[in-house]
Amino acid sequence: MGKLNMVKALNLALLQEMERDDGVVIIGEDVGVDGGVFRVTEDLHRQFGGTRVIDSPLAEAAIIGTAVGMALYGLKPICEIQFSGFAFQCFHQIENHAARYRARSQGRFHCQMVLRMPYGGGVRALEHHTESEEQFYAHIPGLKMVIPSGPRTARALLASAIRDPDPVIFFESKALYHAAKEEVPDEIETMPIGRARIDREGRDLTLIAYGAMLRVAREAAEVLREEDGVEVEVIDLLTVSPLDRETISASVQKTGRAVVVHEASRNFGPGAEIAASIMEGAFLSLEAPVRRVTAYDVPFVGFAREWVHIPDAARVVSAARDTLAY
Amino acid sequence: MGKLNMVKALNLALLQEMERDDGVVIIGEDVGVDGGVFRVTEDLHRQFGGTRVIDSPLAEAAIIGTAVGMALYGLKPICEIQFSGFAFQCFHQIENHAARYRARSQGRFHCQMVLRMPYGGGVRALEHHTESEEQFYAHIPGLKMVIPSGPRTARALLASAIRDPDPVIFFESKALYHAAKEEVPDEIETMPIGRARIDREGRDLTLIAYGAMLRVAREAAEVLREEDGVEVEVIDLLTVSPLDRETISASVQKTGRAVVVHEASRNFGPGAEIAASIMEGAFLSLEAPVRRVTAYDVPFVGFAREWVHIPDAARVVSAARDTLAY
Amino acid sequence: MPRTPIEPRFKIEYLSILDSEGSLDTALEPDIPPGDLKRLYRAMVLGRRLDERMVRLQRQGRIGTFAPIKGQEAAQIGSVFALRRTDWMVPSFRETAAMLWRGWPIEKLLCLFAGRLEGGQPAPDQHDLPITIPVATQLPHAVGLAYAAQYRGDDVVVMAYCGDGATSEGDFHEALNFAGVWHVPVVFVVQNNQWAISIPLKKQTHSATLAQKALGYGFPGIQVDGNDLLAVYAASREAVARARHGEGPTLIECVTYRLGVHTTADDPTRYRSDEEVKAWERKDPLPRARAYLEKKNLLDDGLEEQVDAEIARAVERFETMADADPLTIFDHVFAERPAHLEAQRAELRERLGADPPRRVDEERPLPTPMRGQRKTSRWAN
Amino acid sequence: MPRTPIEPRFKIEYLSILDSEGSLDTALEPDIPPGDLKRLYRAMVLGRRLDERMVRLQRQGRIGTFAPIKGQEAAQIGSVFALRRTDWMVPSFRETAAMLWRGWPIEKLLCLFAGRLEGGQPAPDQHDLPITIPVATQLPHAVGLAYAAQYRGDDVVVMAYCGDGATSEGDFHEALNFAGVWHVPVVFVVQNNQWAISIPLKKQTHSATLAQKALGYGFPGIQVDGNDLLAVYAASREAVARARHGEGPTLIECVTYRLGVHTTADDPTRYRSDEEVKAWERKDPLPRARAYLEKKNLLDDGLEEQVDAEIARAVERFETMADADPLTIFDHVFAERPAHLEAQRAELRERLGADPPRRVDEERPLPTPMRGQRKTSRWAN
Ligand SMILES: Cc1ncc(C[n+]2csc(CCOP(=O)(O)OP(=O)(O)O)c2C)c(N)n1
Ligand SMILES: Cc1ncc(C[n+]2csc(CCOP(=O)(O)OP(=O)(O)O)c2C)c(N)n1
Ligand SMILES: [Mg+2]
Ligand SMILES: [Mg+2]
Repeated sequence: MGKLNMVKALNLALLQEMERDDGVVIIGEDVGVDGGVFRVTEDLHRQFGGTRVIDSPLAEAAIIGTAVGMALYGLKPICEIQFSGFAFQCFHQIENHAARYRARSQGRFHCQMVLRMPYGGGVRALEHHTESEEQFYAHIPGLKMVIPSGPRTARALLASAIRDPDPVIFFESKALYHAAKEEVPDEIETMPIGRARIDREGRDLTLIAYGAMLRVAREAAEVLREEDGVEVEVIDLLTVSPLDRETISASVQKTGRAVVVHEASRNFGPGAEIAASIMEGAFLSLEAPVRRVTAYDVPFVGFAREWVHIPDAARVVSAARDTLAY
Repeated sequence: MGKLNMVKALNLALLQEMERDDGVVIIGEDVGVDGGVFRVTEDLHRQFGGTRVIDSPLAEAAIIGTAVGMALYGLKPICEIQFSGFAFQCFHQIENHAARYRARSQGRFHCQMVLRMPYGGGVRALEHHTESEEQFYAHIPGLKMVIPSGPRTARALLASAIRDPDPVIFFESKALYHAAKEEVPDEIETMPIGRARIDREGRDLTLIAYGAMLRVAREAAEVLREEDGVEVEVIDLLTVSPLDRETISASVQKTGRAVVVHEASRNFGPGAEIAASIMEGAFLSLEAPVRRVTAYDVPFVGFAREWVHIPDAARVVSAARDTLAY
Repeated sequence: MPRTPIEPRFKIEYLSILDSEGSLDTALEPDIPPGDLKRLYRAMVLGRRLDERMVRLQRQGRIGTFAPIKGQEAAQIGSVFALRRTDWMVPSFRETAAMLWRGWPIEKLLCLFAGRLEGGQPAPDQHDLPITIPVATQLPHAVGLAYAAQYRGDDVVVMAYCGDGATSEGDFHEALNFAGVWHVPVVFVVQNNQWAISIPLKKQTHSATLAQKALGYGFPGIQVDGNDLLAVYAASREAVARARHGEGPTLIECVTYRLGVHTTADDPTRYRSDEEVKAWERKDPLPRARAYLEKKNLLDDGLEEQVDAEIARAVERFETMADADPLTIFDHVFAERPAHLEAQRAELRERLGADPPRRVDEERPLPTPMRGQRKTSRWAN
Repeated sequence: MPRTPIEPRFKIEYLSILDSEGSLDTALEPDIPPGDLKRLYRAMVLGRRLDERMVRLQRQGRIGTFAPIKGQEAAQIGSVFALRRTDWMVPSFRETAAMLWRGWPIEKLLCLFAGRLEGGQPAPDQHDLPITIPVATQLPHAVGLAYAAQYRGDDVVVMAYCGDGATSEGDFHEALNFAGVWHVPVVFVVQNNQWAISIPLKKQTHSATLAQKALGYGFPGIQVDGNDLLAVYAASREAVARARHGEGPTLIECVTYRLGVHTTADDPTRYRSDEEVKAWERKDPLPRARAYLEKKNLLDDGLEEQVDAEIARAVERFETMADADPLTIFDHVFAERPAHLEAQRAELRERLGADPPRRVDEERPLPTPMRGQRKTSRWAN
């Protein structure tokens, strides 16, 4: 056991899966010699060489497109898109192909591949470096969409994603990369994809969050306990799609109230599906409408104003109080 | 007044707006000499010439990207993407640029442009010719997403979209192109974007639909009236985003029950936002959870099985009955 | 203003062996065994006859939109012949003849064009990708396959097809650039049939040839007479050999012509002249190959009838093939069905129980065709 | 196998006028008036000095991630000088020097790199696009601008910048292809600085030059010594004149080098050698231009100090600039604010009322930098 930050934890998963299975290859911009702009692939190029850790030309569609070809051949490519804001360049390869090859070939082929991308705010960089685009992937049939909330879940879920026979979009919160260290076991650890985790039990209100927003939800839960004496149940989604409706519904059947927190913008965003599925799964228990605490529906705000844009604990607390007072 | 099908109605809007404003240009694959694969741009090349009705090379990203440049210069390009299934090729130009230039330049530039695309089932063609991708656009801040339901709304909304100073994604249902004729006035007609229309009044249940699903909703409403004696209110959304929450909420406050119908797949689809916003706007009136009748969450089914995949009146009726019996 | 030319300078070459007048450059004539020549010609005839049959099936509503290959038989058969069965073939959507050569059963293709998922499934031992509709998007897959083969040390060459229009897409560029950098065993066959639906080549690119596009990626490009079976084969054989021997990718531009409609939903009389089509009909690859075989005394009597009978049997098999259970739409979304699909499947099963599955073609009104679908003149004669 | 070469054959030329040893090809020397030469050199110095200052500001947390231009001053200033004010300039994200030349106030750029939306707003009469982050995506915009100018009959040339890495993107290809087909007045300036973050040119493309990529689009490409102000200007002037006279697009490859970090978040010692950097430092465009001016007796005393003072004043203006009201994030989403944004704005207003806006840099902890951001050695010395 060692205490690792999320970058190191992800790196460990990559290393161990590459040692386990020589079909696992890494491809992306600057993932090789440079070790990735966030250093998630650090040292792997040295250990496994440039044919397994491939420094690609600057072209996202070809990164995903060639990885699809590799997967069809039986390799298990892990693609890094440098920032999630640049993944629209390869969106057609994802939607037209990675997500469909199993259906198109009626099972003769499939795309066992992982698409890793840093997402969300927190690096003081320009446009396209703070967005949170999980919604786009969650809506595509044939894809799985995973967002870990810390070093340990990141490591275990990445290992599972690599072994998953279906294409997995794997979002890594930039804000979490170095935010905290956690104990991460030396031996390989996996975690089921498609399953949410109760992060904190409570009976008064359910807070649903994922990625960097888990911290925000936890903080809000603490404030609500201390200041309002309210026991909040916090769900760490971990997999956005397929959504673990069961865990969410069971919680809201108990609490009767729910608030969803995400960094994506609100309109037609992931919170809508979560809210709709709560309505479907816990209608008779609902004491108040499900509230959504999200980024605003504006294209971008500049990093100097991220702090008003991205949800913080105060906003969550206020939404929770409204929900409790409903 | 003449009776026109949707193709002719759209063609009329294009013609009249081009006559009105020489900044309006058309660009796309086969939109010129051929008049578009669905003939929506028929005859315009002959009338306005190849520099205004531009037969482009086969490259969606450059169609949208050059149109963005034209819009920045002050032209008002109307882009045709041959099928909505091929718009992911230009998704980065839409999300990274068309939707953002106003914000990025703080109002110095904006993209007055329309992106027309045929969507949905109904042409017995292969993969990527039956999908319904409105959700992807509805989630992007800075875009408007419009889907007319027949010749008259198509014509009026297209004229409005062309005059709208912001980028508008304009979906045209392939199934509606030749489905029916409607009286369409000779003189120019516009229609406000962002406003839904009560297509049929009722007090027992609200059906929300758009595009080709309006017909399905109407049919279902008729069956429910005849067989169940239920008065259904049918809302024709017309604009998916910005969503006309007010009209929807007002209706559900009255009826207490709602069913949403769309051709898009369900998971994280447009029905989720509609359902969530009903919960937000009419929570205390809701007698039953909002139900969604949608395509299934599978990548594609082949046109021979479209009929099981795309909602029909029977499915809507059955969902409505469940909702009424809740 | 004088400047220093960069050496080496570039050139692009054109290859023709058997021209439309029937003159043969015997110095270049590839040595193809008689049996193979017969198979090749038969495959071209099969491509042509099936094409015609499929257009009729489409007109009758028995299959959906379909892209005929008429005129491109030499480009397809001449190139695909250079592959081994263990090599990979990556088609676009207009390679029926090449796909048949690779072993796709006719009835499976019919099934695909009839809008049934089953038609997209290659046999377990077939190294072929299913057809790809989004133009040029299959090219990076070919490069990835070639990379993977090279990674695994397998003796495999990948041949990928696309059209002239496809060369404008970003994916074409990115795929060729990756292929150049990675130096992988891939051969790109561009069937330059002069048109991308209604867009003629000169509106597609200002480049004098498509072959010269290879210059930007640092590997060879060659232009061949795409209606000349021998030239296509000679260039393909060389490119495949180079690829197999670790000498990297090649771009082959086959100059050919789409004699028919773009698809059954297209009306080419709107955008091109009869004279143009007639001029290209004189370069038809089929009579040219036929004359070549005739001279060699390799023409079998009754070939057309044989081929037609083969097609008829396949159509029969297609027509009597049981429709797959609609519930199978949920079978290949993921390796395992998640809860929401299980629920949707249950819902559909219930629906179907109440109102059991029917053949859609029989009982449902035909949906609206794309306009032009029925008024095409070219295929009427 | 003998084949017919297609005529005309292709060649790509290389242009150098003032080399790194200081030798000047007087036959090619462009005739630049002394006043302009002084302005050009001053702009290069300003680019260099501001760069250094911005890296310091970033290190101090006063601005965010920033891409220095050190080494690319000649490529930028030599090219942009060929434009008129009424022409359009389309930058990528590493054209600070060229942007300053075009009239962007220094404080506005600082504001942009400080993560404030106001920094992206060009002046009303400025024919410049704001910087574009997604690599190569600005190139189709340039082609569209040029098309629109041509459509309107305006006497306008568009100059668009990108890097060597950008040439791999699909958008590069599609933009150049459209430009070729449309024959529009656009000049593409590729600053080939040898690296795309850690990817060297040889991993980026197997093409021997980037200039030859133009061959695939049917318009001229030329390679120039990008550290040679005179060569860059001569090639740009010619390309702009050609564009202005309806002779279509040109691709100019400026062979240059990024002497500094990719961005302030990058550590180039991880991927390239000191020797390589040193070798390129000997080709630094700045001393080369300086020596040229010196010979012509055009060097002003105290230029560096003047420039530094200008920068200092701009930094001062930047630092005292009032933060825009956070509510302005809702101002330029649409021409008119729809209901949902009105509601979100009201919510934010209420939040801010309860807890009024503060300067984020003062009161919020600095977020995690991308790794490498603080341990870069190159800029330390
Ligand atoms: C990305 C994409 N855009 C548009 C289409 C619609 N479309 C189908 S075929 C075609 C023309 C293709 O031309 P070409 O590449 O020359 O191939 P050909 O049809 O001539 O064989 C177009 C525009 C498509 N299938 N995919
Ligand atoms: C589409 C896209 N992918 C990735 C990135 C991340 N990125 C920023 S700059 C850069 C390298 C650019 O290289 P080059 O084009 O040579 O320009 P240079 O940085 O050398 O000026 C990368 C990969 C991006 N900004 N956009
Ligand atoms: Mg073609
Ligand atoms: Mg570079």
